[in-house]
Amino acid sequence: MASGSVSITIKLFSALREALGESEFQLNLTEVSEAPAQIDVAAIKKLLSQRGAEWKEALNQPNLVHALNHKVVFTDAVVSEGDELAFFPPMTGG
Amino acid sequence: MASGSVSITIKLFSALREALGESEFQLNLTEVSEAPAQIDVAAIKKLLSQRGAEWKEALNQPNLVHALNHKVVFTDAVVSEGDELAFFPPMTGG
Amino acid sequence: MSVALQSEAIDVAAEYAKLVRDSPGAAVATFTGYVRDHSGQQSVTELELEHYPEMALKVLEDLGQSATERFGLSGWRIVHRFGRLAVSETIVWVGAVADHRGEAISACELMMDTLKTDAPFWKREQGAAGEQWVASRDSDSARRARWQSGEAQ
Amino acid sequence: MSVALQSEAIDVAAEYAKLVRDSPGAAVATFTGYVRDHSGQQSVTELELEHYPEMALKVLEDLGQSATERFGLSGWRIVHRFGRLAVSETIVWVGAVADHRGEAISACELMMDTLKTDAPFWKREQGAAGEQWVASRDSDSARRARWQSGEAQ
Repeated sequence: MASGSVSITIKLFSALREALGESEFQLNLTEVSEAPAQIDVAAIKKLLSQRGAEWKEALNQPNLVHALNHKVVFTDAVVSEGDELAFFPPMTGG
Repeated sequence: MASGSVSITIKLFSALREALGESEFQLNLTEVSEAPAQIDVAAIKKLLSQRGAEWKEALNQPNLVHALNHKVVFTDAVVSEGDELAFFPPMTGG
Repeated sequence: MSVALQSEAIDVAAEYAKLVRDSPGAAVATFTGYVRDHSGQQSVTELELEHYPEMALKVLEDLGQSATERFGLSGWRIVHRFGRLAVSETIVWVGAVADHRGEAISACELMMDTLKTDAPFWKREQGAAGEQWVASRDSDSARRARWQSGEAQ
Repeated sequence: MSVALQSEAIDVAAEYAKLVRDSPGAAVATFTGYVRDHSGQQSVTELELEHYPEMALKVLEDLGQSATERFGLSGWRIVHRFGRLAVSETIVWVGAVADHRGEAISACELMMDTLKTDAPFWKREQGAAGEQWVASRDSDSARRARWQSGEAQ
């Protein structure tokens, strides 16, 4: 891996997984223009939204939940090499 | 039984039963001066208190509970022929 | 929808199985009380539970009915022991079945809080310091009162 | 003091027996959730529970820990199912052991309320009208919020 490059795992669940047809993939953040230390969840959403209209719609629904390394976070959470970032609708267990 | 006489069952539980050495007995209310329709729990307490100092003390403790026919009542509840009147300390089950 | 007063230990698994078989529902809450080995600073080796059978039955049946009306239960069961109980044995078991968890859990709590202050049972503890009747607790009366004031729901 | 995520049905009697054997205490509260045969006006014939395993484990373990700290539990257990579930089957079981009933019952309620909104499970219902993802409910979020505002205790 090149110096300064950041690779993270993206996971999608429930209706999001279904709408986008993917459940898990690696994302290499050398594609992103910002310096790695400043890549936050909002930047990842923006990046993934460029994949198409259905991605843009799915990732910008108002009640989308983001979990970074298994913990729910706001969009200003900064992602680092090796992180796992998941997107999903509100949870409905129990 | 003579006309106008009223006989009720008295029950005592827990520390009261222990202090007074009785758990259940019949009480004939022809001994009471008031007309039968007006005999209330307070009158029964007064009557039983005449049985001695330990009765007076036991039946006049501030947290005494009285149950008439299996229902907690105040001292103004009127007793009738065949009723069951119980005296006991606050309940401590569960 | 029933009450049992018994001297033998409570078979929690059998009570649970019977409750959900007789009254299936989406939400089932239960509570089990066991004999403590202490009471305040005192150690306790045995408990004796005196009760007033006819009144206990009536009070607990009324309690199940009122919990049913208040929380829309589809099933409930109250089992209370009397007689001599060793430390760690079961004393009481309540179960409530409802369509939603809030109702089932609140019904369980209402039944326990009310039972403590309104059901005619009296505990006598035996321990290092001899035997003594257990005094009623202000905290129990306070918990009971919440249900009447509407503070608890 | 543990979490289980499993596809098989929950053996409520075995879970209860293990909880009280591992963590004896005076007060034990439990809650069991079962699959409803309806969802609003829709009939439901089957439920599928998708989950995020690593996160579900972490969230539920943190929840048991925080209930322990808040209510002084001596024991707790959370069992949640995933996969395909038929109507009337168990979905979730929680148990809490404490020295007093208020703590055990409140811990159970806190665990259920928090689990509903914070644990990564998603229900997909199959019924007469086809399949659909279950929408989250405002009432669940409201119940969850009570624990943070201090309204619930």
